[in-house]
Amino acid sequence: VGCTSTKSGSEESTGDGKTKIGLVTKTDSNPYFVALRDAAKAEADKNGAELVALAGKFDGDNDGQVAAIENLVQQGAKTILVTPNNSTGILGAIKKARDRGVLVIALDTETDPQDAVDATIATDNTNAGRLQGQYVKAALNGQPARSILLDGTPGSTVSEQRHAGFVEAAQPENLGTEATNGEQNKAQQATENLLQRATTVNSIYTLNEPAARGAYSALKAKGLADRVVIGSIDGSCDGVEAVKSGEIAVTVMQFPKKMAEQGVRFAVEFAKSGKKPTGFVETETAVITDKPLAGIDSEDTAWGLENCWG
Amino acid sequence: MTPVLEAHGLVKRYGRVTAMDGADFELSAGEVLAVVGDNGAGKSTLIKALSGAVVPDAGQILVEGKPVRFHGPLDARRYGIETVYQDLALAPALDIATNLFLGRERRRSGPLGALFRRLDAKGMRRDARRVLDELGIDVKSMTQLVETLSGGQRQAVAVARAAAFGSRVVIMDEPTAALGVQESGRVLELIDRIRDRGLPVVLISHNMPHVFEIADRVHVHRLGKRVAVVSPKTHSMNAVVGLLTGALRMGDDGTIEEVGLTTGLGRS
Amino acid sequence: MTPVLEAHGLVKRYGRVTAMDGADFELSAGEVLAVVGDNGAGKSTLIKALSGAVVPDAGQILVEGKPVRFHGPLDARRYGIETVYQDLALAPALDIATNLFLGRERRRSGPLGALFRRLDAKGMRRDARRVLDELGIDVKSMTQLVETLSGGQRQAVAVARAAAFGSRVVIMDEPTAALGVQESGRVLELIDRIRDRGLPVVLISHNMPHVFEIADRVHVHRLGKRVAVVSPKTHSMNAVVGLLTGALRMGDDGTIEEVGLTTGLGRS
Amino acid sequence: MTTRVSPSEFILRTPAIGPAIALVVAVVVFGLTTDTFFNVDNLSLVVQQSLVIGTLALGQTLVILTAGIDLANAAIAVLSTLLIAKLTINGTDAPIALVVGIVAAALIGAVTGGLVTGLRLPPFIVTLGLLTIVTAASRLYAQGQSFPVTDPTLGWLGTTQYLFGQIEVTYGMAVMLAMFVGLWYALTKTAWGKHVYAVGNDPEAARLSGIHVRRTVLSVYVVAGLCYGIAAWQALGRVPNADPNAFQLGNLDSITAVVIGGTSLFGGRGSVLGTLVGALIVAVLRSGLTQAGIDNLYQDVATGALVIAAVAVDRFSRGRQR
Amino acid sequence: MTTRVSPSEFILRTPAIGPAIALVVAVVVFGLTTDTFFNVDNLSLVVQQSLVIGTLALGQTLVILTAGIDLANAAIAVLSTLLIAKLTINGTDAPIALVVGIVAAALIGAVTGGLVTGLRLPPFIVTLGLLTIVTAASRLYAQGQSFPVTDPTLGWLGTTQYLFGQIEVTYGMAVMLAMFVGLWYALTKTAWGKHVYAVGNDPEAARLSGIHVRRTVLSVYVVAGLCYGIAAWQALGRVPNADPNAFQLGNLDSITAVVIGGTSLFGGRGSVLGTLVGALIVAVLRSGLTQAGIDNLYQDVATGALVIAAVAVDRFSRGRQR
Ligand SMILES: Nc1ncnc2c1ncn2[C@@H]1O[C@H](COP(=O)(O)OP(=O)(O)OP(=O)(O)O)[C@@H](O)[C@H]1O
Ligand SMILES: Nc1ncnc2c1ncn2[C@@H]1O[C@H](COP(=O)(O)OP(=O)(O)OP(=O)(O)O)[C@@H](O)[C@H]1O
Ligand SMILES: OC[C@H]1O[C@](O)(CO)[C@@H](O)[C@@H]1O
Ligand SMILES: [Mg+2]
Ligand SMILES: [Mg+2]
Repeated sequence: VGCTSTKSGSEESTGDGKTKIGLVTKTDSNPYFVALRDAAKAEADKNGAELVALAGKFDGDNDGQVAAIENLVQQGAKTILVTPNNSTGILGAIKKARDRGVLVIALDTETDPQDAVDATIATDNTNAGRLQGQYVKAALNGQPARSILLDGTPGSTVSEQRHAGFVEAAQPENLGTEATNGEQNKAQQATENLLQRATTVNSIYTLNEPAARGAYSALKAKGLADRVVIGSIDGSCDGVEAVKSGEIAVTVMQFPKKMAEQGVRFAVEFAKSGKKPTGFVETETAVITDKPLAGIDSEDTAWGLENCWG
Repeated sequence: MTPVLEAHGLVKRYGRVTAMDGADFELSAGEVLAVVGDNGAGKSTLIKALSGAVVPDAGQILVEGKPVRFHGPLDARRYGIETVYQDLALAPALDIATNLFLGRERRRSGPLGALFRRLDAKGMRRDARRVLDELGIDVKSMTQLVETLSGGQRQAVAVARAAAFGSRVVIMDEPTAALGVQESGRVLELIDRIRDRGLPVVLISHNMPHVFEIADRVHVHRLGKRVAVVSPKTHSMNAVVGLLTGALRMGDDGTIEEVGLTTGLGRS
Repeated sequence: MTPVLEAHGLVKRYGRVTAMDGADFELSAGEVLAVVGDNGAGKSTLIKALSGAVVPDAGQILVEGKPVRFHGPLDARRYGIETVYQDLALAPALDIATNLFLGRERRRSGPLGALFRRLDAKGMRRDARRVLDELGIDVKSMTQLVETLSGGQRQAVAVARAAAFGSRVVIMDEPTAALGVQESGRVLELIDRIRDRGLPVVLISHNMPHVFEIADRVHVHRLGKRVAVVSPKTHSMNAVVGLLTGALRMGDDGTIEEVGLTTGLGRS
Repeated sequence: MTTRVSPSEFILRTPAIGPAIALVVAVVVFGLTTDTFFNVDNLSLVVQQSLVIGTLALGQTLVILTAGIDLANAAIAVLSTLLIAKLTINGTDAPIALVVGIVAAALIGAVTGGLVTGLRLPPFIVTLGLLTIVTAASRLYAQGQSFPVTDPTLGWLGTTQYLFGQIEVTYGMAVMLAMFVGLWYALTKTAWGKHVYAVGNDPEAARLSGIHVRRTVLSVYVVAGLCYGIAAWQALGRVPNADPNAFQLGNLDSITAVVIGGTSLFGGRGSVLGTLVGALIVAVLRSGLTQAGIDNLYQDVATGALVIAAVAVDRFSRGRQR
Repeated sequence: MTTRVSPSEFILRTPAIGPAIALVVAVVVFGLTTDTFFNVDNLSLVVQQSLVIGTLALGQTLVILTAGIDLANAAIAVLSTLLIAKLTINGTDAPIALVVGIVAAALIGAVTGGLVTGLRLPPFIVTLGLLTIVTAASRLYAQGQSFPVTDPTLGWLGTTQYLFGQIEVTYGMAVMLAMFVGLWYALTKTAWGKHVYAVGNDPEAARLSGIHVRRTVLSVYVVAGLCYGIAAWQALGRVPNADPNAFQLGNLDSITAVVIGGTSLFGGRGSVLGTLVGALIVAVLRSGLTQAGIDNLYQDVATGALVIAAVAVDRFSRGRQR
């Protein structure tokens, strides 16, 4: 999708000659994005680049992400790494940035269409959902899955892809879907509520670990924690601990550090040679559980604790 | 002739406090009626009822013989009753001219006013200056905020407002309390001029010399009700003070008697 | 004898308005000093400076000959200067007793007071009742909120407070403005009693008969400064009114002359 | 009689002067310390970034002038964006959908005003209740979706034009300017405006002066609702996507702009000019700090401190007068 | 002289009566319409659910009585939980960590009070700035982690005891009760309390009466900070995990409790008893609606409406007096 730069902006660099790289995450409250940011910082330092990390005020703050991208372009960032909240909401800002020759790479979350950015580095989120679904289904020992589904923010591709993957693999009876914005508090409330009606629930899909924590709190308060299989995605150290202690049954580990590092390396390369990466770079996944099940490749929590991201 | 404004048996209670306890009131055309009474006698409450600021618990108000119900000050104002309240009712953060014309702003003539509802700020400032000058109050600028005025200047603004707009009755609750000697004199002259225009004025005041100088009749209020109406021509200041403190009493026949003397005799 | 409280050349400007323009002031021990002047002359500003409520832009204040700087009312109060402000300075949502003792609450005796800092609510209510009774003000209960009081009742609370607590100087800014005939009389008696206790009193008032009844000396204020100090024994009400309106003028030698006459002569 | 006004009095009487000084200081500092802040298109961007909150804040100013507060304003705007987007997607003509959305916002304003004046409830509680209700309504209405907006009418306010081939302006800026001028005129040149100030300054005095206190307050909430509807339009111009999660902090952000702008939360004192400046100050801080290469969390720390400092500058510039 | 008080006057003078009526109405309605609401342990749970917000709201009441507002209170409590948890994890004795956390909260309160009184800034802006700063500080301090708390001292307030073998009580309830009694005493029986009311009711009158206005306001923010520190302790008792993302709406929730409790946002009028009742009303509404099997979003709608209704009941019960 090579687009030759017409206007200035990418020609500039900071006073001390360092390449400037912008990072725009969804929030800076989710530990996942903190890990992503820290890894990007470290990698930028290593390569003598400068990283400016911005974020929305809350998951779903499109307006905040748009302003962040605009401001980064203005200050002369040559590359912007972004975890887009919402595929439609911020595409305009991304396009404007690219029109000015800025390399834009999506991390963690795909845009829709994918070629709205130069390149994407992310987990295969559909697959991650599928892995979660397969495990949950198997863990139910032949019982049909009767699930509560905890999504992220409406209109975000991660949320849709993981959900679709889970549904495809687990074929659950859907006892209720709620948007949680990937936040613990909202997830807890949503679960508490759904539990009012969903008395036959035996499994909960969660799009990420904060949501899983919220779901667990709600189950525990109702005394249902033992009866319900919670699956999740992320692979934070806290999340792996939660698997170890049995609070959640399985988590699909992502590798945000790799996303960040790869993103920064692309940016550095672009600054040197002007070469823009394209396409989808998949970072791997790992199923973490202490109860391995037949037919599913998994790692135990010991391995998980060694490889978790923070 | 029917009174311009009258009231019968007004009652107002605040919890245990009875501020009006069956108060009567009568104002005739073209007269200056003074209302006198001790602190807390219920004078302000009475005139608040007459001007719609307070809704009485019981009793009746009549304007030119017709019963009316005031649910707010606007209702009374629609009847042309204009009031200077004891606590002045000015908006401290607004300037003098704005306060003077508050709720009665004047628009520019022409399309600017009719279409764009633009205020005639200059005209209002000019007129504000004129009425204050008439009261002999020296204020630098009509755009000075009321909260920066001296006590007397503030009172003058409130008096000027009522005087300028009253069309049937003007009520003034202690309009000269904060005013200097000269300025008080001007207010009395102003009251005189209003009477000359044919409008009746109700004047609440603790200043007996003022009352006796200007009033046609004196309504004496005590413990929430009217206890006497006297003429300054036929009664002395001392008699009025005696009535309002309760040392004297007015009989049904209009004679005044000392309260101590009537015990035991007044029966039957 | 050095004056108890004196001031020289006080200046206070508010934007374009000069409220005090080099005002002098002198209060001798044991006297009642009346301060008179037109509305807006700067009387309240003067006493606010003397009581620490306003910090003057220039000039000096001395207490018993010693220069002082008041940064707030508390500083003045520490010198025993107690003030009734024209706008009363009461907290409307608090009750009478609380307002009377505000900033000077009394604790219970014994450990309850010393350790738990418990207020002597009953005692304060009792004393509040006593001082208000002294002023002849009829209020049902000391727990009535000040905002529900009549204008005169409110003023009485402020007066009672200053009278009860002044220990060196008591300043009263129009303390009888809202009071009835009897109640005003009581306040004058009260001022008399304070003088008998040896405390000097500063009385601001527009009521000339009151001033002439009680004052030992009269400070005449005009256009932001003191223009004369006269004795009610030697000067008439008319002279004082003439001075404060500017119709008369006091020469350096203490003689009073008509302003029109002096033009051209007063030079050199 | 002419009324000349001295400089110091001007400062005292013009509530927007203090914040304007703070704004100028901030702009100059960022201009000098970063290479990019003074770029024409950056300055334009800062203005664009302030449009939605600024428009919300204009409505909020009216409410606060009456000694009220509106915690539901951003939620109302969000519901309005959803209405507009969903109607358009379902085939309604975009201009009609737009009008429906804006009128709906004004209607919710009328409900707020009705509760505040009719039942004499504190605005804080009424609008807090409405915040919860309207947010829930948005979520119910959106059914877990967000709605992309493609129609040019709906995105029109975000359209960029170049003035003199250089200065990037959007129609949104023009609309904001027009609203500001209109409200400034209404507040300072008409009786309605005087009544708004009087009602907020001393409701009892206003009542005794014969002002229709309730009617005035009600009208304020309706006009404020209109502003929120237009803010919704502005939002679609900025982000062509109606999302029930958007602008969760818009209420506090708009109040911030109002208060930084020198309007008193106790009512009766303030100006829409101040609010405009206040909204710009916040956008300038965000943008300038980014230009200075400061990370988000440290930006938060700095923004917090600078917001306090901006108001301190204001107080200081008038404090001398006391 | 004895002062007898008529029933109607009692209602007028006791700001907590209206909310108390609303509370009783809510409890009775839920008790009658659901099977489970009146269970002893459900009632106990409702109280437990109100502890954190209730404790925050006690501090908030003090601030609001002085005509201030504290938007940073919950953020301060969260920072305090993080401090306590991280210190303990790093080996500090739990009681010492606890004291450090609570003192830190009081110190931030002192900073708030210092800015409000020293620079005469509006509390809204000061605490809004601090909200941003403190939240960012928490996130920086936590580095994306949350910290589980296991030490019994830290969780002590959540410990359950049974009274009469039936009624579930926690030490947290006792602490809350003690704080309430202490503050009630300080506000109504000491000079400090009178000064707090006076300063909020009419700061100029308070100043002229010789009250140390600044000192009083400063002390209020410090005491409020202490409350927030204790709220942090309560929070650890409820959820043994210090999380930088917790209680994001705690500021608005606590203000809601205060306002429902009949305290005026304009200062000088209100009571801690009202606040306690206000906090309970919110918890009762949430719990009752859940017991009634109402979905989250519909619950939001209902809560919003009921909060408004609760205040309307209050106004109505005293409105007659006008
Ligand atoms: N809102 C209220 N609540 C309780 N009591 C009230 C209220 N308003 C007035 N009162 C009481 O009613 C009585 C009459 O008050 P009012 O103001 O009418 O007296 P007044 O004759 O005007 O006295 P003054 O000469 O001092 O102005 C007083 O005792 C006062 O305390
Ligand atoms: N804060 C202020 N800002 C501007 N002008 C002020 C302020 N305070 C007082 N003034 C002006 O200063 C002048 C003197 O006011 P002051 O209150 O001292 O008069 P006064 O002699 O007490 O009058 P009165 O007899 O009416 O009470 C007045 O013209 C007033 O408008
Ligand atoms: O809320 C959704 C977000 O949450 C994460 O799973 C991290 O917790 C991200 O991968 C995703 O973008
Ligand atoms: Mg009266
Ligand atoms: Mg005065």
